[in-house]
Amino acid sequence: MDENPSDDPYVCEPLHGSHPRGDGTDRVPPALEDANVLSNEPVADDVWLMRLSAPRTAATARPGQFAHVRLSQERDSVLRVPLSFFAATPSEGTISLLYQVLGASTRLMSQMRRGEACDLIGPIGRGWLDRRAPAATIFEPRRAILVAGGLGVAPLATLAENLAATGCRVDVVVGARTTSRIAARERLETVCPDLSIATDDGSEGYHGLITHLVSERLATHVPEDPYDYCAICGPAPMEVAAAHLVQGTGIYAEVSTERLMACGVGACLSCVVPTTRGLVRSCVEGPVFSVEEVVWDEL
Amino acid sequence: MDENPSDDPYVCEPLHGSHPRGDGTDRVPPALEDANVLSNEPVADDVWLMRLSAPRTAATARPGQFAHVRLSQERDSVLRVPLSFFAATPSEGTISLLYQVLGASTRLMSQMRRGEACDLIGPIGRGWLDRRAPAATIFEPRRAILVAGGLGVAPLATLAENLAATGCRVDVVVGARTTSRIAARERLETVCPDLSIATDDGSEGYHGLITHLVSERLATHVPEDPYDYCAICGPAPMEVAAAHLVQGTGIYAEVSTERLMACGVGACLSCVVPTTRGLVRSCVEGPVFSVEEVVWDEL
Amino acid sequence: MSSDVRRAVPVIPAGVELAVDLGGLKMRNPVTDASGTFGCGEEYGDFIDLDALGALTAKGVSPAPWTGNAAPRICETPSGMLNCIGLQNPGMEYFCTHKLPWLASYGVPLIVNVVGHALSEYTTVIERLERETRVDAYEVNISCPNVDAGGMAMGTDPACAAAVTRACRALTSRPLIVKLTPNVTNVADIARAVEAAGADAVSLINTVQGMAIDAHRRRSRLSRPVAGLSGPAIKPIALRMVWQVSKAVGIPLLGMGGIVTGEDAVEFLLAGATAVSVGTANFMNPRATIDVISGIAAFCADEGVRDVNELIGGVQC
Amino acid sequence: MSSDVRRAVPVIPAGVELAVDLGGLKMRNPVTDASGTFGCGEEYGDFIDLDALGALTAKGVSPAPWTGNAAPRICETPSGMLNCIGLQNPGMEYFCTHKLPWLASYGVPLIVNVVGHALSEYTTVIERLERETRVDAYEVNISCPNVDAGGMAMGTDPACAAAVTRACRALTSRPLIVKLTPNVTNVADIARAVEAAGADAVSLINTVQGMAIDAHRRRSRLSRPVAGLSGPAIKPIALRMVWQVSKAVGIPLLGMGGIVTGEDAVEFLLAGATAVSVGTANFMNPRATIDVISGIAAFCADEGVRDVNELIGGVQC
Ligand SMILES: Cc1cc2nc3c(=O)[nH]c(=O)nc-3n(C[C@H](O)[C@H](O)[C@H](O)COP(=O)(O)OP(=O)(O)OC[C@H]3O[C@@H](n4cnc5c(N)ncnc54)[C@H](O)[C@@H]3O)c2cc1C
Ligand SMILES: Cc1cc2nc3c(=O)[nH]c(=O)nc-3n(C[C@H](O)[C@H](O)[C@H](O)COP(=O)(O)OP(=O)(O)OC[C@H]3O[C@@H](n4cnc5c(N)ncnc54)[C@H](O)[C@@H]3O)c2cc1C
Ligand SMILES: Cc1cc2nc3c(=O)[nH]c(=O)nc-3n(C[C@H](O)[C@H](O)[C@H](O)COP(=O)(O)O)c2cc1C
Ligand SMILES: Cc1cc2nc3c(=O)[nH]c(=O)nc-3n(C[C@H](O)[C@H](O)[C@H](O)COP(=O)(O)O)c2cc1C
Ligand code: FES
Ligand code: FES
Repeated sequence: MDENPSDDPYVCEPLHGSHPRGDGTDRVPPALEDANVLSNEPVADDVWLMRLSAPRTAATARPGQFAHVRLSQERDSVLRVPLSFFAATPSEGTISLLYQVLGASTRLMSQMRRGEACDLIGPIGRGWLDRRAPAATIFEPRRAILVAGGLGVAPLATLAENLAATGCRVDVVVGARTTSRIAARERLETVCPDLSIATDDGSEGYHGLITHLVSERLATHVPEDPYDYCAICGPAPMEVAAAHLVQGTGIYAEVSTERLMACGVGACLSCVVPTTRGLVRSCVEGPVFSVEEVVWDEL
Repeated sequence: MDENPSDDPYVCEPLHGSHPRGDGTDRVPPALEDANVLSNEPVADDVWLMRLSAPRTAATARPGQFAHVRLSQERDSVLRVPLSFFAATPSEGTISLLYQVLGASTRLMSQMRRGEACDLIGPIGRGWLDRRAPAATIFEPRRAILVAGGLGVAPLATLAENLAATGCRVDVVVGARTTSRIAARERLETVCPDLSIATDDGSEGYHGLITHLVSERLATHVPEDPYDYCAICGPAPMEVAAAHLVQGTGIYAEVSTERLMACGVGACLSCVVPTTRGLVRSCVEGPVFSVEEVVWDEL
Repeated sequence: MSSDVRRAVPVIPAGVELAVDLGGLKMRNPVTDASGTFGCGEEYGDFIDLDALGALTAKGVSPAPWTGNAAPRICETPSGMLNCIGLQNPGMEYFCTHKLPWLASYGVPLIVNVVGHALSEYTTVIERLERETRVDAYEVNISCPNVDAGGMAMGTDPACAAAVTRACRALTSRPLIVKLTPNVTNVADIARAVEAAGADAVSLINTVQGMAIDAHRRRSRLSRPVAGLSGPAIKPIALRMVWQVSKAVGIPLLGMGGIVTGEDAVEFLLAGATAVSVGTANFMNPRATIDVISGIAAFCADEGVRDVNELIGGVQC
Repeated sequence: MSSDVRRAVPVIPAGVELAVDLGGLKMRNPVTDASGTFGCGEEYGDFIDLDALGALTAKGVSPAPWTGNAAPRICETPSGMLNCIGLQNPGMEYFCTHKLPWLASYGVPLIVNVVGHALSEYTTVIERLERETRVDAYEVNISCPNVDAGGMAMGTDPACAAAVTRACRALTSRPLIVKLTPNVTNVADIARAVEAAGADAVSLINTVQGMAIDAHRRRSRLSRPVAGLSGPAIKPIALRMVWQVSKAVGIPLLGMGGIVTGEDAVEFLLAGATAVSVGTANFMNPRATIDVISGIAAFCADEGVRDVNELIGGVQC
């Protein structure tokens, strides 16, 4: 048996190294935190925004990481809900979650009112650009394209702002079922006034798939000022198509994968993603992976 | 096989007769009704009072009958909660339920707020003095003793008022853990200013078991104006003891039995009570039975 | 819903065909009640139009009256309930003289659930019921875990299950449905055995054996230690067994276990059931059977399924 | 709870004795994690003090690495979940060279769960682990329903279960716990067989076979049709089997299935378990194991139970 974890196809230690007992590590370990609902309201069709007070998580969350939220203390609610940080404000001790009402859990979530309690595990996983962090040189993109399908905008909004703050030029391509479904538009427009929009019903922007806009952008981008970074988040089929477009272009591209998650902390292996290193845990190794390491055929 | 249902030890048709299809019967059939919470508040320690708008049930409910309440539409909540009518006001279309927070269902109930919806099946079962109703002559008690242990007061309060309204003299004996647990005291005192009270902790009235007061009352009641009716509701051991005291005295005595109930409509046989006619369904044949017909040893 | 005292009827969009054939029993839609949860329908007749059901399944009938078990007979568990009713029933004579006449005013096909402690008890009941024209089919319950039949239920042994089936088959040409217990290592083996012995259909699952303990009183919460688990908690087990049995036999299946909604029912059809029974859900919602019929119909309309038979066994695995 | 990053430790009232002996394995309290839900404890070490557990149970170890099944591997069901992880694990060498050294800094007794597709695979793993001093006991998983071992799991046949037990027994004097599957007609038979073959204890129950279907996509919700049901939904089944097995064998039991609270755990002790495992509840609450220990201790204090051993098998039926 090869004893090098990163060569072992079946178990991958976090690239940051496993954390020795008790003492300092290069990661902020996730913690269980009681949270209180500060506000909870619909922002676009069945897309809601919840603001929570959760100071420890707010202070340590990075874009692309997520919280694993327990909405009900009843024993019939067995699985937590993984939700990306849409925003985190350490100074106020708050985080924001942008979510779509899909099934039982998110329906329950939309019924929560100001003052109600829940608990969450956070911050979890590796966010955008975390994978290159341990390398000797820090990678700072100069020109980025962010691809957000539907609720994929949730983990990308803060990334867009952070990139812009470092002087990176950020293009944002947004896809949605219909114009009223586009959430967080203002935040995105502050960074990228010229949003590229595709809607399924043609109610705004391009009438069709977001990937059409992505390929257009990639085809027409200026060679002397090329994209050096691409971040993708959205429904799986969109991610596959977008990854296909960007692969081989030389652009460093990352994707946030959505998996069903039980533990959310790396213990149960329910969330594995096929990568060149084998099936690895999306919750702690991801949810952000480089497009190159995901084995897209097996996804 | 004997074909007379009332001689059949294992299945007893309601004494009112089974209801032929579709046409009129001598009973008001229960119905499923959507109800809305009008108010819900604690009235004594962990005893709560909920007022609900439920016009059809309000119009047809009789004292001693009950509603079978579904508190949550979630599929993890499998059993309804049977609760006696504490009050029903047909003119306002409202019913009141007096309940004690005991386990998961009643805890959930205490969290419901004004405007929230639930549904209920009602009115169900036979109330006080219903058993004699089909007989040729209607039985009208002249002097009654009502025995309420704990929440047993719920189905007895309206009975007390109704009896008083027909000119019956009503004595009420109340038992509670402690004085602050005695609910509905004002309603009882309007009918019977001289409540007999027993508390487990001696914080008010007699320090000890309610049955002590009952036997005292029965022993000292005036021969020329004897009790002709006794109604008992409370925890099972109290009911057994009280029934024992009143049996053989010639007083017509009834007891409201508490059983775990699944269907609440007579279909599942989960709620059976041992009677001289065999195991009969408490939901539709009861919850009120005459003390004489219950086989107390098997209860 | 509302404070409506009408007997509920299903809503069936035009153009959706719901009729199914369960081993010779023609059902106008694939929904019946699960035996033991519905009496003979009398009480639920206050809430729904019984004639709207695909069939009415009566509670278990034995030759002589059975008293059942002592109280407490039920308790709630996470997303389910346990019961140890113990098949209390007034016996076949009372059933024939009191229940069947009452049912005469309804046209709904009648499935009679038959119970017994021994092979001869099943045949006694079937012989008696053969004289009654109101009976349309039998569901032979060889699986009840609540009654001590001197050991395990007959339905846990293929040979024994086949013997009961064969004996009943010899007595009737009516559709013969054999109801299987889930408390076995290999439910497909039992299903194959009863198919070979002449069953027209199998129904499954009966309740799963379970226990509940009151920690404070250090006692079983029920009058018996072992009782039957039903309701949504067991739906995954039931679906799995329906799927396994549908791969193993050619006769149609009547699926049940935790069905609450039309979508639950569709899952059973996709797993291989031709029809479904609604049990514990009646306690949650006395109109559950009707809501399930409406839900199946709405699903078909939404998904462009013209005939519900297209769904049967349609799951891809 | 609060935003507290300390590793949780149990609250144990003075005078309550919690230590138990599980077939020779000394546990400071009766609580361990259920194999496969807890990794080797590394990740949960962020939330709890692993040394506070009665024992730490590692996930299944096979001779060579296993990849497990494709995604999706889990789905939620009423009060439970299904999984088809498929025993993904890096194999015994990786376990010995990477996991055991990490565990060296903890003192908690270690139970290693052993999996295999054939008798020889179990013995290969045990032989290898016998060379490691950090290992305190084995839990031999003969019951996983997720992995095709050329048919039913070994744990469904008494003779086969006994053969695996005997072969493992011959290789070790460490406490040998055999983990039973609930997917059998008669769990007591299997338990008796493994007791006779030399097991020091049995653990039960593993997951119950179940299925979930996406009606709209007409597909299994998981990558495989049949998966394992766990969580509160199965607690009644687990309690019943623990009770049945405790009547059948003399060796101690490690009970599990849907335990969320200390009171749940007490129910298992009363049914006959000497210790308990907490599985799915860790996903609900990463401190569940600690809360269960505190809950058992509080129960004992409230009820005047000085030694938790007084509870074992104490249910009256
Ligand atoms: C790391 C991560 C971050 C996420 N961030 C967000 C976010 O910021 N906003 C947001 O709205 N959603 C986000 N999701 C998805 C979110 O967790 C699910 O939509 C949610 O759990 C659905 O729960 P439900 O009970 O309402 O729906 P369910 O009834 O459970 O599911 C509805 C449908 O969604 C699918 N689904 C459910 N959960 C997932 C999942 N985790 N991955 C893929 N498909 C799923 C189901 O298969 C089903 O088809 C994220 C998921 C992950 C893994
Ligand atoms: C006809 C009828 C009328 C009733 N009227 C009232 C009323 O007006 N006010 C009121 O507070 N309660 C009433 N009850 C009792 C009430 O239904 C139960 O207290 C309630 O269901 C408890 O639910 P829970 O989930 O909160 O507690 P659980 O956790 O279900 O139970 C807590 C404890 O109460 C016992 N218990 C629960 N339900 C019953 C029951 N139906 N019979 C006997 N013991 C039970 C349990 O065994 C347990 O020990 C009535 C019961 C019946 C059958
Ligand atoms: C209270 C109750 C009584 C039952 N009685 C019977 C019975 O008499 N005969 C029978 O075959 N099954 C009986 N069952 C089993 C059901 O018919 C059904 O198989 C089982 O409950 C699973 O379906 P469900 O989850 O929809 O309830 C009974 C179930 C319950 C809950
Ligand atoms: C995600 C998951 C993975 C599991 N993996 C294993 C395993 O590797 N070996 C094993 O013996 N049992 C495994 N099990 C079964 C559990 O150890 C336990 O027996 C079962 O889940 C019942 O307990 P619970 O309801 O508390 O989860 C697994 C269970 C789950 C939910
Ligand atoms: S969710 Fe458990 S390992 Fe990722
Ligand atoms: S509760 Fe079903 S018969 Fe009484």
